[in-house]
Amino acid sequence: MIAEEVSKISGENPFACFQCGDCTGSCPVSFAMDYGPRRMIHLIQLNLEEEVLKANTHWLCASCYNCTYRCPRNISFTRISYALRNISVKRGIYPNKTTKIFYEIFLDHMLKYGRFNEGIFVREFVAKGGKGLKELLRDINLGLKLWKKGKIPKDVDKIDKLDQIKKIYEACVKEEKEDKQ
Amino acid sequence: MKLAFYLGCVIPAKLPNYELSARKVFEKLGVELVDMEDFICCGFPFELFNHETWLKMAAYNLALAEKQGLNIVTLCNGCANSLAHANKLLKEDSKKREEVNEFLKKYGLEFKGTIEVKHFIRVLYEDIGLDKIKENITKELSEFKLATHTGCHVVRPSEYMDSFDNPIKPTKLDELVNITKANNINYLTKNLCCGNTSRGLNDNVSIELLRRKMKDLSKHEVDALVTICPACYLQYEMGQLELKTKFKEVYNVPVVHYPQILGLAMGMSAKEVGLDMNKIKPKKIIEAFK
Amino acid sequence: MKVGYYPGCSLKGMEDAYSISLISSFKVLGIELVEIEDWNCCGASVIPSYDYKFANALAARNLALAEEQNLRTIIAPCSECYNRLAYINYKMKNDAGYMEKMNKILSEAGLEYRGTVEVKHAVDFLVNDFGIDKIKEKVKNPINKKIASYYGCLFVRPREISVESAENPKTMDSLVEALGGTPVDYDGKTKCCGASLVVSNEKVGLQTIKNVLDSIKETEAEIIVTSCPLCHANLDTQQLTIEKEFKVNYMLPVMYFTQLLGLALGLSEREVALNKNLTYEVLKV
Amino acid sequence: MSEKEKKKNEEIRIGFFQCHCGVNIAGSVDVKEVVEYAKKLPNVVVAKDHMFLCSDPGRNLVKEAIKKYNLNRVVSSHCTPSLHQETFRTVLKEAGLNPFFHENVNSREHASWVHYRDKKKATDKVKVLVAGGIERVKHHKPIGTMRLKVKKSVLVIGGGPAGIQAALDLGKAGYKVYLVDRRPHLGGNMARLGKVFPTDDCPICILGKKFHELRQVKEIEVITYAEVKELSGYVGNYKVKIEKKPRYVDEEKCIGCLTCVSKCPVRVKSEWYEGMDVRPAIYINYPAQFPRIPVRDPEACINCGVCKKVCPADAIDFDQKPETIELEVGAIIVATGYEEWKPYAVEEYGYGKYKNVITQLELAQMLNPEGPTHGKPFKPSDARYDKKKRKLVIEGEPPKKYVFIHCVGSRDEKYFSYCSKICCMYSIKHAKMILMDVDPNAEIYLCYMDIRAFSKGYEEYYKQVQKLGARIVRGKPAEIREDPKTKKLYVKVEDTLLGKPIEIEADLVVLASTLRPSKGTKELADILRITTGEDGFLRELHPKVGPVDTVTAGIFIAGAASGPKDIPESVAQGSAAAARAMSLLGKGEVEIILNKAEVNQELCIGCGICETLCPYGAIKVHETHLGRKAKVSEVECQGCGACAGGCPTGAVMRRNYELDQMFAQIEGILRSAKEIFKDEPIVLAFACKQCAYAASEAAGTSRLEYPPNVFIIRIPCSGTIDIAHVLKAFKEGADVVYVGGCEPGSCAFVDGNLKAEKRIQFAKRLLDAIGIGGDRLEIFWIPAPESMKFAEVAKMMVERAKKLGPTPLRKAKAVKEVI
Repeated sequence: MIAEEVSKISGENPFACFQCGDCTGSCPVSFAMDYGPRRMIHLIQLNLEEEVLKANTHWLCASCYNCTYRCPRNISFTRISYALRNISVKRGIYPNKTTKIFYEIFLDHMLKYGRFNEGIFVREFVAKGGKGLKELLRDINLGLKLWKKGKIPKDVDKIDKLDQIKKIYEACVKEEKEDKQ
Repeated sequence: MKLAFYLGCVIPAKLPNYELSARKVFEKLGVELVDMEDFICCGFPFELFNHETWLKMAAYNLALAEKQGLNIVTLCNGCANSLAHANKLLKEDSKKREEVNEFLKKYGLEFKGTIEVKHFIRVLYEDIGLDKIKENITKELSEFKLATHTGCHVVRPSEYMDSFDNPIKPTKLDELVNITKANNINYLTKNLCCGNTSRGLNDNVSIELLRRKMKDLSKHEVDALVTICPACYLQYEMGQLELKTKFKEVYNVPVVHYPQILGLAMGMSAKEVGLDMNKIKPKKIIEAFK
Repeated sequence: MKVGYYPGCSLKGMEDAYSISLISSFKVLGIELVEIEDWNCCGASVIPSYDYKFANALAARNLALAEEQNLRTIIAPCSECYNRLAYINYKMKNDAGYMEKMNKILSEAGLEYRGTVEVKHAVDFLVNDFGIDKIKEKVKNPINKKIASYYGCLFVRPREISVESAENPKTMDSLVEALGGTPVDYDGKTKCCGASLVVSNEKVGLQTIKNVLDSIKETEAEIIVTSCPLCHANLDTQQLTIEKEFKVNYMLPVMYFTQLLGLALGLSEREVALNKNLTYEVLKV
Repeated sequence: MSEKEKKKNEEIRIGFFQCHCGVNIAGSVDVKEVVEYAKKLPNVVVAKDHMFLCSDPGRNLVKEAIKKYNLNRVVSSHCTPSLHQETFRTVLKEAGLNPFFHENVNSREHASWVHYRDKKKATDKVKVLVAGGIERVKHHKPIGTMRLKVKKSVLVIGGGPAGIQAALDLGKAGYKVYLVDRRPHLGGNMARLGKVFPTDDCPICILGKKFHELRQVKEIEVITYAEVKELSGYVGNYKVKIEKKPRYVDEEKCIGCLTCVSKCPVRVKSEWYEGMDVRPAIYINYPAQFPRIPVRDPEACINCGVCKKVCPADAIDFDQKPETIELEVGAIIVATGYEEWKPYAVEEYGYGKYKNVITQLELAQMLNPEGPTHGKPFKPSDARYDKKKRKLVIEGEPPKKYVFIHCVGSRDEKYFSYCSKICCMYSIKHAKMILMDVDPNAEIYLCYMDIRAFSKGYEEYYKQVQKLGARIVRGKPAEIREDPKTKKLYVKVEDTLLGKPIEIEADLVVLASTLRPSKGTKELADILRITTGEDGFLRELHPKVGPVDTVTAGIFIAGAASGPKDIPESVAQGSAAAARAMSLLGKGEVEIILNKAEVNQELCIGCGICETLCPYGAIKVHETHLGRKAKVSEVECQGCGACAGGCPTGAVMRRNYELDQMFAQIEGILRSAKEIFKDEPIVLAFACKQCAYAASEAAGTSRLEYPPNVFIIRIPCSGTIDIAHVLKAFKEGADVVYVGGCEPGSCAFVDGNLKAEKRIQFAKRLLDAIGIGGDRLEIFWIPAPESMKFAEVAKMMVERAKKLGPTPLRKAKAVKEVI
C-alpha cells in the first residue's frame, strides 16, 4: 500500500488531510504539476499507487516547505514528496533523463568524495547528456563567464574518513532489506 | 376509444415495422387511431437550444389535435416527452400561452389546454388496462427470453408524465411484457441510457453507452431486446451494425418494438407484425411465428 | 569569540565568494570560525529524494563530528545545509526513539550523537547572538541604498527549525538597517527560488526564479542580499539566463549579506570577493 | 489471621453475576467458564449469568439471590461502571444492603470488545478481573449519606443571552438571583450585532424585551461593572465576594438623560466598536443598553468637569471607590461567553498589516445600524478621524468585492484544533446582509472548507444566500497580497472543486476568526474551583449527560463559556442550568453520599501534608485533646483522594479506595493473572476515571485492540495514587505498572495529575534504588477522547514488559515455588 509506504519513510500521516487546499494554493510550482499537493495526498489516501507514481508532482516539489508551514493538519507534503521520490527511485522511475543523471552523479559523489563537487559535476553532467544541445549552446556563454570569474573549481574536495560514509550507507541499505523481510 | 395518432418524424421515414405493428395491435384492442394530417416535428431537438421555437412547434401539434378534440398518442419517447412537457407548461403559464396563441393565430389554431398527450404504453396500461389486453392474448411466449429497455424520456422528468412510472427503475413495460408470459430477464445495465441523444455531439460517448449495454446483454443470450422508442431502437439496431463494421465487434442482439411482441401474443404472424423488416433478425421468434 | 563552522559543498565550490566574505567580515567583528574537521555533504535535497534514511544519517554524522570536536554551536551559512542539519538535530533531540535509530546507524561508523550541539544559520547567529548593536558600532561605510533581503525557504521553514515567522521575517532586514541600508518590504521575501529545479526541470525552475525577481523589481530595490548559495546562484547566475529566455531586463545586483556586511565594515570589494558575482558589473553601472 | 478476622471472613457471603450483554460479552467471552471460575473462589456463595443483567429480570435475579443466599456482598460483571454501577448499587439498596457492598467488573469495555479476536484470552482476562473484584469486595465498608440545608439563591455570572435566560427562569420561579456582568451593562456580544441568524431579527429588540422582563422580576438583582473575586463555602452554602468597579456615576441618582455624554469634549477609540469608532470619556456603549447609566473612563478623562456641571441629577461622582459586595448563594451559574480571537498570528492573511483585512466581528460592527457608519461597510484604509467634527469620516468608494475566509485559526492544529461552530453561519449572515441591505451587486466570495449549517432553519438560510448570488469557493486561502498603492487585496486560493489555484481580487477581506473563551475565564475557573479543557473553555462534567454541570457540586455552566455556541443553544443552556440549580435547591436540602476522605485519628500524626494537598481546603489540622489531628469537612471534600495518596502514615483514606481495598484488588488480580497468564508479562494500570479510564471505555466502543495482559484499575483521580499501591503491585508480581491521568491543566480536581506525576517520579527513583528499575513504572496523560493513545500506551507498555522480562521479585518467587 502506497499510503503505508509513504508514512513509513516520511513519518507523515496522509490520512489527517481534510482537503482544504492550503498546500496547493501555497505551492510556488503547483502551476506545473499534474496534481497539486492536495490532490496528490487524496490519491495517496485512496492508495492509487499507479496514478501517484505517474504524476510529476513530487519531482517538481522544490522543497520550500510552504505547504508544511501552513498546513492546518500538520502534514508535511514536502516530506511526503521526498518519500514518493524514494519509492520511485527504488522502482526505477524518474521523471526525465536529466533528473536521473543528476541524482546518480550526486550519489556517486557522495560515496566517492563524501562531498558534492560542482566543478566535476558540470563536466560529468554534460558528458552523460544531462543538457540538450540547445541549452548547451545557450549556456556556453554563461559557462565562460563563470570560468572567468573562477567559479568553476578544478580541485577535487574529498573527505578523509570515506569509509564512515560507506559504512553508514551500508547500514541503511541493510536496514532497508531487513524491513522488507 | 378514439385517439389522435402522432407518428413523429422518424417512424414514417425509417421504421414502418413499428407503425405497422402498433396499428395492428390498437385495431385488435378496439382503439381507433385518427391520423394527424398536418403534424410537424414535435420540437424535441430544439428544446436544448431554442426554447421559444420548441414551444411553438409543440404547441402547433397540440392545437392541431385540440381542434379535432382528441387526446394524442405517440410511439416515441421523445415526442411524448416534448409534447407532454409543452402541454403542461402552457396549461400552467398564461403568459407563455398568450405568446404561443399569438403565433398560432396565423394558422387558425389555438391552444386551449383541453387534451392530454400519452405514450402508447401509457394508453395500453392506463386506458385499456392489463386485464383487457390479457383477454386478447392467445399465444404464450414462454419459450422466449426477452429483455426490456424502457428508455429515458418516457419516464423522466417524471412530472411531465404525471409520474406514470418509476423514474429511476421503470417497471410498466416489464409488466406489459410479462403478460405475454415471455421469460423477461433482469440485467445489470437495464436502466442505462441508449446514448442516441449524444449522436453527432459526441459519438464516442454514444458508442460507449451502446457497447456497455451490448456487452452485458450478450452474456444473457436473449432472443430479443424490446424497445418502445424509435431512437432507442435505432441506436441498438443500427449501432450494432456500426460496431460490427467499424470495430469488428459482433453482438447480434435482435431488437424488436413492443407492439411486435404483443401482436405475436395476440395471434399475429411474424410477417403481420413486420418482423421481417427488422435488420437483426430475431430468428428463433420468426421461426416460431411463420 | 570562537564558533563552529559547517561550510557545506557549495561554499567550497562555486559559491566560495560566500565563504570568503563570511570569514573576512566575521574576522572584523572578532568572530573566529572553526571548521568541523572532515565534515561531509549534508545530502542537500538530492540524497533525501534517493534514500531518506541515508540522508538523515549523513546529517547526523556531521552533528556527531561537531560533538566529538567539542563544538557546542555550529553555524551553517547555506540554508539548505542549515535546514538539513537543524531539522535532524531537532528530530533527534525531541524524539528519543529516533535518536536511538540514528545512533544505531552511526555506530556502524563508530560514531555517536548525544544531542549537545546547536545548529544556527549564519544570519541568525549574527543578529540574535552576536547582536545588532555591536555590529552598528563597527560600521565604517554605511550602505545608503534600498535593499531587498531575500530569505528564501529553508532558513525560515519548516516551523521546527525557524527562529522567526516565515510569512514576515525580520532578521536580515534588521541587519540591513544596521548597515545603513533601507530595507524594502515585498511579498516575495520567502517565496521559493525553485532550488535545484533549474537543473532537474529547467523550464519550471526558471519561471519560479522569475517570479521572485519580478516581485523584487516592483519594490525598486537597488540591491538584493541573499543568505543561501542556492538562492544566490539562482538569482545571480540565472538572472542572465532569464533575461535572455524571457526577454526581460532586471539589472538587479545580487550579493551575499556577508559581502554587504564586509563592505559596510570597511573591507574592500576584493576582500569580500564581490567581483565573483555575475551581477557585479550591473552594480558598477 | 486472627480468629476474629477469620470469623469475619467466614461471614462474608458473595454473589457473583455475569452479564452476556446479548452477544456483546458472550460473543467473545465464555461466560459459563467465568461463572465456573468465580464459583470456586473463596467466599463466593452463588455465581450466575444472565442475558441482560441490567434488565428487570436481571436485576430481580440479583435481588432474589441476595435474599435466598443471604448475601452480603455482590460483584457484578458487565459493562463499564460509568454505565451501570449505579444500577446495581440501587439493587443492593432495594435488597436492604448498603449500596457500597457492590463491586463492578468491566468485562465488556476491557475484555470482550477489545480482545474479540481471541475468545480464550478475553475469557482469561475476565477471570482475572473477577478475581480482583471478588477479593476487593470483601473489604468494602458501608458508606452513608448526609443532609445539608441550602440557600434558595443563585449567582449568575455573565449577562449575555444565556445568563439573562438563566436569571429570568430562576427569578420567575421565586429564587433570589444576582446577575453580575463585568461590562457596565448587560447584553453580551449579542448586543453588538445588527442581525441574528437564522431569523434575521434585530438583537437589540430581543434584548430590549428581556431587559424589560428583568426589570419586572423583583427577585433579580442586576449588578454591572463587577467581577467575582473570591469564593468560599460549599454546595448550597456558597459565600461570594464581588468587586464592583467605580463607575463615577451614581446609579441611584442617574436618570439616563445622557447629557453628560453629549457634552464631553474627549474622543477616544471605542472598544465596543472594535476601535472603528470613537467615544467620549463618559460614555454608553449602545443607546438601548441596560442599565442606561453612563460610565466614566478615568484614563481618557481630562477632568474638565463639564459632565458634572451639566448633570441635572447631580449623579456624577469623581471620588467613587471600588466596592466589595458579599453574597450568600446556594448555586452559581457561569455564563461568561466568548470573545473573538484577533488573528495576528495567521500572518499569511495579513491581519493587522493590511488595513482592509478585518474580522467578522469587525464587519458585524460595520453592518450594525447603530455602528460607526450606520450599517454601511467601508474600507478601513478609507477611514479617517476628523478632529473638527470629532467623528469618523469615510473617503472613497464603498467596498464592492468581498472575500470571506472561514476557519481562521479554528480547525487548525497550529492554533486551535476545534471548530468554532458558528462562523459558517455568521459569514453567511453577513453575506446575506450585504447582498440584501447594502449592495445587491456586491461580489462576495465565501472561501470555506466545510459549510456547517446544521441547526433548525440553518440549511434554508444557507440556500437563501446561494440564491442571492454569493460565490461559494471550496478551499482554504493560502495567502493574501496587498497592492500598496491601491490597497486592493489579492487572495490566492486553490478552488478544490475546480482543482486549481485561483486569485480573487478583493476590496475587503473578512476573516471568520476563532471563538475563544472570554478573557479571565481561567482565573474565574480557579476562583470557582471548576476546570477548563485543553481548549481553554470551561469543562462540563460530561459532554453528553452532564452538559451544564461541573465537577463542583452546585456550580453550573451555560452558553459559550463551555465552547462556541449560537444564541438558541446558549438560551437553551441558560434554561437548562437554571433547571439544574432549581432541582438542587428546590427541596431546601441536599443529600450527599459520603464517598469522601476520612481520617483515622489513631494513625494521624498531625503533620499537615494533607492540608497542603487538598485543592479545596477541605481537610485541615485541628488541635484536639489527642494532639494535632487532621479533620475532613465532608461537604467541601470532592473525593479526589489526593490527600490519601500523600499521607505518610496512611491515616487519611478515600472511602471505597482505602488501602486495604486497593491492596485486595491488586492482590486478587495479580494472583489470578500469574496463575492464568503464567509466563506472559503482566502489566497493571491505574486509570483516572475522568480521562484514562474514559479513554479505555472509548477504546472498547471503537473495538481498538491491545494486548490482553494489561489489567486496569479504576481510580477517582490520578492523584489518588499512592506509592504503596505501586510497590504492592510489584510485590504481587506485576512486571510493569503505569498510571493514566489527565493532561496538565485539565485535571478535574485542579492538579491531582501533577501530584501523581511527582509521586511517580519519586517512586521511579525508589524502584531504581531497590533494583526493580524505574523504567518499569510510568505515568501518561491520556485525555478521555484519545482512545487510540490509550491502546498505543497499552501496547507499548506490554512491549516494554517483554523487553525487560520478569521483575527480580517475580523471578525470585518463581524460583522459590519451583524449589
